Amino acid sequence: MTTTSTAQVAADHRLSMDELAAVIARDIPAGSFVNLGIGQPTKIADHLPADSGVVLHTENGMLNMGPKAEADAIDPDLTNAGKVPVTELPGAAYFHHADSFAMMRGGHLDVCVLGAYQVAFDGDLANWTTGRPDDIPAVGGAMDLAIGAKDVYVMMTLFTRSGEPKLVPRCTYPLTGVGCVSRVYTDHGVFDVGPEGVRIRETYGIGADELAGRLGITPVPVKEQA
Amino acid sequence: MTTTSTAQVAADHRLSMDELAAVIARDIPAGSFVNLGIGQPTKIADHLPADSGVVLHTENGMLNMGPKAEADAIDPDLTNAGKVPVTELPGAAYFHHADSFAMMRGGHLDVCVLGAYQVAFDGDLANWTTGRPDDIPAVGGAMDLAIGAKDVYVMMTLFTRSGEPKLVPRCTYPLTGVGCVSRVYTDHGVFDVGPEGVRIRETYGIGADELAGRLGITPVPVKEQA
Amino acid sequence: MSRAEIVESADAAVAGIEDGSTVLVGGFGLAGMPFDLIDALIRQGAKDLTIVSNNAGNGDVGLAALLAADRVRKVLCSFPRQADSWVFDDLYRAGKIELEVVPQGNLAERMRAAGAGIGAFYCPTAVGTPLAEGKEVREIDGRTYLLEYPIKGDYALIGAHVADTLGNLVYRKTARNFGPVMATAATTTIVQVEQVVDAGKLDPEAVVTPSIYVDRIVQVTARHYTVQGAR
Amino acid sequence: MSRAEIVESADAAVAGIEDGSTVLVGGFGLAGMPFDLIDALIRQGAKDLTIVSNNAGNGDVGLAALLAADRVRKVLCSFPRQADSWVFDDLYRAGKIELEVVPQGNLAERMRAAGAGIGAFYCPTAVGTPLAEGKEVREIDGRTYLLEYPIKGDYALIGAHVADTLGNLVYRKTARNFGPVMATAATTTIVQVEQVVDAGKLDPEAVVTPSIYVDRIVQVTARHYTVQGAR
Repeated sequence: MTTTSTAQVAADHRLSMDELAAVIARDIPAGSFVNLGIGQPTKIADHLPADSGVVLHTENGMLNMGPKAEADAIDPDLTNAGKVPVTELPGAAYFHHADSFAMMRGGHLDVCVLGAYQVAFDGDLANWTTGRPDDIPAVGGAMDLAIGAKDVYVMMTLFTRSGEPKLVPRCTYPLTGVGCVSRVYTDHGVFDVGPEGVRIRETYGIGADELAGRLGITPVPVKEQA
Repeated sequence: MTTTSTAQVAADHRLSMDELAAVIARDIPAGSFVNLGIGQPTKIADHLPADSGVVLHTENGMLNMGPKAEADAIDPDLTNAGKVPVTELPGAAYFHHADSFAMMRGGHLDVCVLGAYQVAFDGDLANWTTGRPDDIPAVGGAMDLAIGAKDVYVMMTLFTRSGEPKLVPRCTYPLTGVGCVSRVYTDHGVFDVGPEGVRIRETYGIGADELAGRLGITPVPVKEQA
Repeated sequence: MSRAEIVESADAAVAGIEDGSTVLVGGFGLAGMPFDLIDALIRQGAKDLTIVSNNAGNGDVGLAALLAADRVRKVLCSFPRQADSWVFDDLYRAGKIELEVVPQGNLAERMRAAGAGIGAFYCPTAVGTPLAEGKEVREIDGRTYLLEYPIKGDYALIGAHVADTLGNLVYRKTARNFGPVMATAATTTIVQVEQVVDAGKLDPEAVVTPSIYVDRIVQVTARHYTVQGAR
Repeated sequence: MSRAEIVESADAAVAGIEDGSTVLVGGFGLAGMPFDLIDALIRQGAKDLTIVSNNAGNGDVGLAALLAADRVRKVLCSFPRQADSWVFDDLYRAGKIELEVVPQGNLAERMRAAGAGIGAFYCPTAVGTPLAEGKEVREIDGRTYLLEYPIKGDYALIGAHVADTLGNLVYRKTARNFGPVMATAATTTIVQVEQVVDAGKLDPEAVVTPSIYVDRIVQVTARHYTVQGAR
């Protein structure tokens, strides 16, 4: 039984990654401490309202990171986790790597947004290696981020270029973390995942039942949409 | 067989605690990082040559601690581990308690000098509680200091007021640390202790054989006196 | 945790602390002790508390006053017995308070572990001593260690020197002691400071406690005591 | 360890590093990487090294140059594969270098443990992943942890901003990264700085690495690279 018809069709088209970044920015509570993973999640910063009071953490040792640095503001001693030059905001603080990951592992970050190869309905995450023999394994801070933040969100396209779902019953790629993801933001819709299985929260340019069909899921009933 | 006759009679009288502090100060290598325990060991600081380059650590979060503060220099935010107001020297650094004890436990201090109730021939230390029922147990940093420094020296009178030796075959008081002491400085003489047993290094106002007799020890041969 | 709140009074800062809470209290002796927060906690009335602090009170002020007000069920500390710990001594000898003695470095490291998400750690301190009783022993690389577990607080009450409006903190000299560690180890961290400045006024390189660890801040007039009395 | 020595050249600073040493190398990408010390190490000639660093070299400078000079037997790092890690990639694919991938936070915490005298610790990171293989698993308070052991270096080569004549260090912005942790975890810590000042010139409240962790210091002219090349 699918009761996904209660999920809201929140947009009449599949979202671009920029539009999706705006959706995620909207869902991050004001005043949160947030880590935005390398790649697409970085875009979310551009959509946070100026008065959101959201404080960005970068795992290479900083709180209250500002936007990307341009031109003369580029300082090789000040980068984000993707090694991109960034800026500092008033009230910033620097700390070393052990302190930075203690902050993360200790559960002090409210939200972390990561990219993914695959997310399982129960919240398992695969985002660090394809496991292919020619793929040099490189984990960085992904496993620490996956288990550290109070809420781990994933931002990704819902399907691979060849049309395979990336939200899956069980990850086939090597895991980054077990049951760690709570929500998945995709171009086709937003999902809650976890021990109770997958629930469709809202959809973009597609009905919930059709989306459920494409994913081969029987979503659990949506109770109260936030 | 005792070969303690090779130990040097280094003074013609039993040393006062001040004289003993001077002896210990003499033995601390220049440039060492040193923690001086609460009580008598604090006196050692007064005997370190100005050019010794010895840096004092206090476990409540400071390196390069200066002498006791007097009058207007007293700052309630700046004390040593005995809660006595002290001063800071140029090149001081402050850190929190976890960092301070990491420094100690990690083996970065060269020398620590502690008082003791008893030291065993094999280097066991008892200096935190008599174990009597009316004695409120209080360990402070004693156990951390005992296992932390590269060399743990003890500074104490050799006999209790009632004449019992405090350098003993086996501690009868509750232990602070196992096999942790390397040298014992007393009013009657200096001893190396450790896995190879006790050796008399030098004596004050008493011959080595007589001293050995009073302690009931058969010291191992003294090889090379430093 | 979301942004730190700057409150108007020490009473507002300690509001809501429940009976039976575990409260981490900063300070080494009297240096760094959050006197205003403790006095407010006495007025607030929470009882049956477990207090984690280096000492068990000095003289009649701060933690000693909280103990004297009969609000504390148990003390975890490294060094209860001092020249001026008469309040604790009397309660302890009368069997009115529970005591768990923890070596000072373990107290700090166990709180750090709580703040850093470490499940437990092997520590060489206290091996072979009475304080090793009941602890798991393990040999690693030829050295013997004890397994030590985190100490987590429901609340931390600490003193710092200056806060900025975001909640970043700096301390003064050896009054820093346990504050930065306790701030990481409690669900709710409450700080008294001598001054609050605008965000951007503290050197980002010199912040000791980043704002993420701070929940409530109150500015108070500095009160200092030495172990021998008020000054 | 006794007082830090200020030496005249990067070559003097790295003198005596033996073949087969484990060398902790600071930096996150190129920020904080001790370029002058690495170049001197290449000239010095030590080989068969085990390198512990966050990355495995960027472009053709720093760590990448050391790898290209065929001095490294094994790399322990969190993130070898980057847009500009061609030197490592080629060596790895040719089977000419060993790789141990360690999650970034574990890399930092395991070095901290080495510096702090912790025998091992239970860490929640990597549970249930391929990187958990062979590690001891333990459940504590309902959560699953892996047992992680310290990573100790024979040498640490790090970059800092300013040193005082005693050896106290401060860093600059996110170039701080692994430097302070590595300084605690190595038998001999060698630091390149942009400036040496007299003891007393650094704010004691703002010292990040206390002098006790520093053995040799050399002042160099700042050289910076970004990941995309020199600038």
